[in-house]
Amino acid sequence: MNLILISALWGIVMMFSGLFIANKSTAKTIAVVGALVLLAGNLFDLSGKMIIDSNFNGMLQYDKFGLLFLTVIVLALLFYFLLSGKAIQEVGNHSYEYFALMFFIMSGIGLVALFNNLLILFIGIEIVSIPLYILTGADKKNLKGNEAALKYFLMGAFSTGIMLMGIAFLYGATGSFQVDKLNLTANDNFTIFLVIGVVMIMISLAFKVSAAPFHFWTPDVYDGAPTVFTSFMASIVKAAVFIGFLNLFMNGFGTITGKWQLSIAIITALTLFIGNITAVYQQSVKRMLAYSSIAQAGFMMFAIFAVNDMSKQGLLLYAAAYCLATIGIFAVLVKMKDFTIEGFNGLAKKEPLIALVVTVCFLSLAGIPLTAGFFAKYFVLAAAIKTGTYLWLVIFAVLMAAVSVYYYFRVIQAMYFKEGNSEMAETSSGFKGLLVAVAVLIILLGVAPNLLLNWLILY
Amino acid sequence: MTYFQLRASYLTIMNSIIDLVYLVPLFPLIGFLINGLGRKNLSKSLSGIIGSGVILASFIVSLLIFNETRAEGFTATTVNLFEFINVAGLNIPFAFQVDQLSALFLLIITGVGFLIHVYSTSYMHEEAPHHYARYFAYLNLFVFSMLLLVLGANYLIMFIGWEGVGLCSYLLIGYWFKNTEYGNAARKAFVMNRIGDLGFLLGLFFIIQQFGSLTYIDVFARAQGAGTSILTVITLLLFVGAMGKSAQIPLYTWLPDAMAGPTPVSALIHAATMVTAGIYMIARSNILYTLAPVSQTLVAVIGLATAILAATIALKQNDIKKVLAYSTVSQLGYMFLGLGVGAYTGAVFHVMTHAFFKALLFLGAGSVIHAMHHEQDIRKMGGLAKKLPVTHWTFLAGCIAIAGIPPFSGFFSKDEILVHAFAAEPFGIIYYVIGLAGALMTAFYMFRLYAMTFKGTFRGTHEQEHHLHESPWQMTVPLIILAFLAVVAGFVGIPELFAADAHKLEHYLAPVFAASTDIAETHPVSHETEYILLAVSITLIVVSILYALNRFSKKPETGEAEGFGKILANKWYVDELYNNIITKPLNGLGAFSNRFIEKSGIDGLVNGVGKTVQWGGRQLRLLQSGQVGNYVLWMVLGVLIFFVLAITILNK
Amino acid sequence: MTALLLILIPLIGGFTAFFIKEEKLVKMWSLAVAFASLAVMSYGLLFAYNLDNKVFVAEWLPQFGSSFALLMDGVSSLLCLLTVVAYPIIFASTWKSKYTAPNSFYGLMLLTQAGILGVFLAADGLLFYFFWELALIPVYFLCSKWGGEKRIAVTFKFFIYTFVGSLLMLVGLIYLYYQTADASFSMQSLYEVKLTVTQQAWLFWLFFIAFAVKMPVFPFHTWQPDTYEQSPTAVTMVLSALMVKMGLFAVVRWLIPLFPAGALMFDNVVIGLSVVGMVYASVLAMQQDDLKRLVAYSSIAHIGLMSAALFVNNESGMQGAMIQFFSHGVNVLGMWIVVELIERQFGTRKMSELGGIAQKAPALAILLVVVALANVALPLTNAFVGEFLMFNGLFKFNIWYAAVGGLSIILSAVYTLRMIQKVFFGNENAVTVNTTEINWYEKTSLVVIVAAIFIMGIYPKPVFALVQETVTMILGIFK
Amino acid sequence: MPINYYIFLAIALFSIGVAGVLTRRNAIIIFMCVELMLNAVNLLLVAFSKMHYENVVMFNPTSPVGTEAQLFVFFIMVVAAAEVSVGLAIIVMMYRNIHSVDVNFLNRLKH
Amino acid sequence: MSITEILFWFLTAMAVGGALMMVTSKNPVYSVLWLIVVFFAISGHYILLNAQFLAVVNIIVYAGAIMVLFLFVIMLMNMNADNEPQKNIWLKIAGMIAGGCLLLVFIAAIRQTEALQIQKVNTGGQTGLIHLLGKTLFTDYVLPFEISSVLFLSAMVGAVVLGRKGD
Repeated sequence: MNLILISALWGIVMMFSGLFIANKSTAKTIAVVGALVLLAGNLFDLSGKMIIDSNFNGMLQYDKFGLLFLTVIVLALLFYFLLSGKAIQEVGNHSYEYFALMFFIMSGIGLVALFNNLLILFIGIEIVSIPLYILTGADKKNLKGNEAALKYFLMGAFSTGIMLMGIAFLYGATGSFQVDKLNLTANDNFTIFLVIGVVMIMISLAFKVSAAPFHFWTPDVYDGAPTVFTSFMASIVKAAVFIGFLNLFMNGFGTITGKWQLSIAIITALTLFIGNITAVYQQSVKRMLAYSSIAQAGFMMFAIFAVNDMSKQGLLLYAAAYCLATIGIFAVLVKMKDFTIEGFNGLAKKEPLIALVVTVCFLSLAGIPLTAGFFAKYFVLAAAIKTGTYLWLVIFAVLMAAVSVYYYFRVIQAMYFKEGNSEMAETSSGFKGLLVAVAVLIILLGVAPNLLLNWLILY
Repeated sequence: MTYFQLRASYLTIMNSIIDLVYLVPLFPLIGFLINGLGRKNLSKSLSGIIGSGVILASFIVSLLIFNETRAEGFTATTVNLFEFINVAGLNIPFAFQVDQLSALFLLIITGVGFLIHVYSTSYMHEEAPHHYARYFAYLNLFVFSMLLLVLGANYLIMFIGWEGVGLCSYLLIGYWFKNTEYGNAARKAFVMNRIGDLGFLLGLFFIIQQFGSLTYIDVFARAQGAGTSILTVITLLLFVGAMGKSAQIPLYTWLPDAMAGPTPVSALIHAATMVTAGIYMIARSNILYTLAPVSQTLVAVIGLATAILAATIALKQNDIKKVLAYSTVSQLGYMFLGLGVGAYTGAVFHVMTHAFFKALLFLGAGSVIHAMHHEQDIRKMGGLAKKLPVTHWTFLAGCIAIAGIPPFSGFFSKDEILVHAFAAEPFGIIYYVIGLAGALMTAFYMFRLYAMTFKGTFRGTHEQEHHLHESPWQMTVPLIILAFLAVVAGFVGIPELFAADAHKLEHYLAPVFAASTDIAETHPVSHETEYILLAVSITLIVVSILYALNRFSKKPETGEAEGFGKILANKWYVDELYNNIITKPLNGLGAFSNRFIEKSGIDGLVNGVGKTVQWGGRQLRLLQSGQVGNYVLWMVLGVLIFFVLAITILNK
Repeated sequence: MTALLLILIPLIGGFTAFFIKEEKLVKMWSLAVAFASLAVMSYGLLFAYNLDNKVFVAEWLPQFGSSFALLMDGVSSLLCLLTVVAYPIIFASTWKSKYTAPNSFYGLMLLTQAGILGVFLAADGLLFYFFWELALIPVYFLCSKWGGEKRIAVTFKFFIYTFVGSLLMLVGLIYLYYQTADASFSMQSLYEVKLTVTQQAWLFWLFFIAFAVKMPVFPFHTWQPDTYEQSPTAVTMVLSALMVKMGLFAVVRWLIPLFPAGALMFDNVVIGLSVVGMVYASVLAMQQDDLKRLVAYSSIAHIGLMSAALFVNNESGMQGAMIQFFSHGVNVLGMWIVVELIERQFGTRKMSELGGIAQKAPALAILLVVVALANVALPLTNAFVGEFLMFNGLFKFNIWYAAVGGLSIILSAVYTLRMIQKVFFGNENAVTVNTTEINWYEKTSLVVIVAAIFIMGIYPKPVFALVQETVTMILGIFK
Repeated sequence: MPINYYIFLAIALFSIGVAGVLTRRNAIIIFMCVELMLNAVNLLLVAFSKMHYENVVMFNPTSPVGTEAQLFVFFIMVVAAAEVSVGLAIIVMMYRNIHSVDVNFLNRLKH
Repeated sequence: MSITEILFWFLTAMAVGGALMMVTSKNPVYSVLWLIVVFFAISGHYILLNAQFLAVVNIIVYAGAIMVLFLFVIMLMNMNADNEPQKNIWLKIAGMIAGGCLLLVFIAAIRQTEALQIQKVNTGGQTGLIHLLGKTLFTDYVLPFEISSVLFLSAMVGAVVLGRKGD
């Protein structure tokens, strides 16, 4: 609760700061402080000390998984602010407002992570989505940004409609919005409502996490949005929606896996296929990362597919690994003059440290051992294998992982093995230090994932 | 000391002589190492002395061993050196077996080998010092390998020597490595030997499977219990090995090409020792062959065919060494004929006599070539008898010996084989007739060679004539010794016909072939028949010799052969045949595999996967049309599909 | 402790090497690290070959049943020995080669060594997978950065190819993990898993493809000649002498013990492919003009025999394969050194452009001939012992496989001798007229190899003794 | 009235909304169709609320069953209002730049 | 046919007809007006379903506020039937078919369930009364109620960020 409250309040603080502080660049500092406060609040959450210690008649549920997940998200936010804060300020004239919106989104994420009522899930997702539409269109003069915002908005609203339809049918079947009181069984009188409800909610959530065939907005929006916000969307927001997805399907629909598992499996396979295969041909790193984020979503779908304890661990680790790597890469990408792969040619000679960090990030995304990405993939795949069925899906997934190596390594090849003169904006030593910290974290999680996962067991 | 004490100490020494058998191959190995490693620092004379000296040392030890084996009641002794392979219940020690057969071969190898080493010290004197040392190193290594071959107490050690001599043959044929032709010949020899070796190896695996051991004693002891068919397979596979090594049809074409090596090498390796390894091997495994009559027949037939084929080719060859080479192939064929008809002793006897007279002939040829400044074409020789008297007389002795005129050695050994062939059931008479025809041709082409070389008038250039001279003593002394041996060696095997119990060699070797002798049915030829056979063959041979001498002394053949002769001169076009049915298709297959199967096929498939993925990427991205309407349509279709799917599952 | 040290020394040494900018210094450092590994291994093998040294276990990921467990049994000590022997030789023989950014080059080389040793030592499924990949990543960078003209595409193919294989193995590994009684990745637990025949069949292929690509077995081999051709020779040495052994070793330690029924079910397929590969690769080797490609194809042929022998399910084949692990490593190393020396001196590897080197560089020629003869498995060289036993094993399994595979014996002679003749014999030409003899450390490297060739060829008993326990174990599993 | 009727009505409205989204190019109309979909959902929720209420009310006349659905509808309206404000802002922004509300007009982002 | 049924069918026809007209009208202004008709019809259903409060809110918020906003924007942009963009006819048909299929699938799925045939909804009841809803809203639903403010705040910020001219 602390986190939701603090982020909502800090959003207001940011808004008012914008009113009273003329200096644009203070925004980043205030935001970082806000992120730190959020972190503190979240840690208090974790230890059970909350400002309002209530679950609001079962609207929220404070399970350690959700709270730990929020810790990861807040940490990612901190890194994001530190690495990309400057770039956020440079998007437009409303730097304080951008930060405010992101804090609002954080409170929405808090709701999504901790909801126990479909209404909270719905409102949480809307609180996450609506500011995102705005952030996407933040660069008002940019037609691409406009286009992205419009597409995102229209499709988002459409998917909201579908989700609500699903919720309505679910209510029709059970008479409740409380996730823990759904008590779903397969032999209800209203099974048909149940099935329609589950499928529609699944589809709309799949849309939010950009799973195929509901992914179409992703490449366009990620490409069109200002690069810093793409980073935010692709990492933090996506991970957050996944936690809601998993919570709902695990706590709510966990008893009727037979009804939806095949559908999820098909979505997973399609997502992996389309994400990976389409990414192969992309020339722009930004757009390639958009497709890659679809592909990564495919892997995260395994957690939802499996709904067991492994998938919790897997998703937690995946979120950490994926957020870190994405934020790291985008932080560098923002500074690049040329977003195409050729733009990276010869970066290793000019900026060996940055190239190394980017390499580590890409290796992590590709799931190479010794990076966090490996264990992330390992756990979600293990979760899927644990179900004992659909082994073909796992095999398909690893084949697609190999495809992903193809396009991730193209950037590495460009940086290290190709001659070129990549141009990059000036970077401070602090920035580099932070990047290295990201890389170190990735490798640390890759060698000893239990640093993170032990928490799940200890608390 | 009493007599008994003396006797005891003598026996101890003698026993230890057998135990010291490892010295025999060790000396050449040491010589090889010294000459090989120190080739840059050794003077020519020193490397020559080392090279020959180590062989002499081996010869002396071999003599002592031979002496020991002659003792009455001597039984085969195994000397274990160390454990080589002991895996999976298969124990193959590095062990030597000393018995009459190996002792005899030791003598031949080290004895003839020593003479040839001495001969080489002079023959090769034009070489640069380090090449000279390299030559002796190779030669020593060869002797070492050959000794391993004959000394091994099991088939694996024999195989080690077997491949080792193949290697040395390769190295020595290609000794003048600058010449690509020679290199090709060397490769051909090695590869053809390898083909045989594969057969040999498979034979060994059959033996392991059947008998669980490769040690001669075990194998031979268990052989009598084995089925005929399995023995036939084993013996045939072993015979494939022998075909390669001993240049039998169809693997004989390497041997004439092998004449690219220095002449002493041809004498030692490609006449006296290595090529007889196949005979040694079959003689060694005689019991297996005796138990497998089908294989035996095949050995005889192949031997006979080779003998006659090679003899026909030799009729029209003009290269002095080529004639001798085909003659070797032909003589080897006789030996296999002997083995095939069960005349093991005869075959070994012929190996021995052949070693003497063929080495002699090659060395004589070497002496001629040496004198003629590396001219080998007999059409450009003639009338050398006066200029090279020692060479001439010794060469003549060799010719007579190989032609089979009594009492020269060749007569006894060849006759023994032919008589046994005649006695063989059921094709004895055919064997004999064809064999005799071969013998006639042998006499004919040998004396054609002799006449063209030594008789008539000199047909070479003036300069060559000017430089003609007799070879130095290092070359002539071995010639003389070998000529002596070629003349008298036959007396160790005087047939029953002339003197009862005079076949000393047979008595000596009897223990080796005892098991076979016990089994084989003998069809003794009556003395009368034998006399008739002898008379016929000697008469015919003498006639053909006289005809050859008469014809080629006066009117030497200097032109190119025509008609049927051309086919013979071109060796029945066998090389061309092999080229067309094996080499070319194999290369074609390789090129095809390289270009199509590998690049387009397998790699194309692998790259195709990558290309398909890229293509898929290009196509799939078109889904991303940029139109919101389309995106929503896809979404709605997705909704529909998942709906139908979910409901289908529900209704199931 | 030996086991742990073997991994730690190159690992730490490798990371340190990145910070040594001076070329000479980093070369000496790497050589020193390589020798340190050799020293540790020798000490462990000679004086401390006991349980304490062979086993090392530390906690790693306890809640997932994975620990940092190392086990140095017979076959893995043999391969570790090969690795630590090979590295000093590689460094010494390529001493004169120039690399841009030598610190990265040598650092990556040493990291590769750590990975390879880890693969040979790991006694935990997950750890094994980790090292399996750890060995691959540095090699990827080595080939892509310092390789030939087409290096990027070729190495990339190699990387993805092997990566696909290992991912499939990972799937199998995780599946297997869930079948263990105590939810553990430890080798012991994995060995004890009881699987149905269908499961074994599936898992067998998941694992085998990973190993088959690495070895490589026909038809998974096409990455190999290209990669060998394009890589810098030092890396090619690592690839062909050591990394292919990873695949073979994995078959011994992981594949067969885990899925004996699967191995029995598909033995004909594997052996068939291997035998076809032997002949096929030999035929292709005859067609090559590039020395590296020739050796590459010849290596495929030899590997084919080893992989076939591992599946024949008899002691002879198994023992032969294991001794051949070492022999092949040594021989192919020798071949590569010669190729490296030739390429460095003449700037070409095309046989058609070379010739007559033996005239001015007899030592090189002689050493090459010895190595080449070992390559054709001449008796009294190390390869003969292995090949004899392997063919014997193959023969016991099925006569025809041995007969067909035996063709490669003949073909190997054909292409090897052709190579010798084209490169070393014949007359000098414009390229080779200024041939100079190799220097003392290059000679020493080759002499060490030649010595190994003969010692093992004449007295292979210690090696047999070393691997006996592994062989007995595996054959026991089959029963 | 059987509950079926309400369900069918809601679905019909929803489907018309979907069809509208698919057939129109005017961003505002599309958005209005989405609003229609939301209203269909609202109707459905109210109908279900009533249905559940009917099922319980015989046993427990003062049961609060059904309230939650009506409140949910209330919140949907709230969210819709917020969404409309943002959505229209985006459309207006776009109109300012390109002087059109045609969704097909903008397709720089593709492939 | 009772008065409820007559009302039901009337309102249903009004809603569906209005919806269809909204979708098909070329002039955006007509579309808005037809949509308002639909909202009125739905509000009527709300009353039939005894959800009086929602009926009122629906008219005030939706038909009143939101639709006026739409109308305002349309007027602002000066849209009419002439400059209304038209889709490709095939795409239109595809869209129709997709929508129709959706409808069919839903109906086909739901029709099968027999339990629904007998389930009736009657008029009357307490649920929709404002005091009950209000009590629940401010007790059980206080969290969503409060948190909605965040939503509005962000929407407000968004409108400011996007709507302000000149930057």
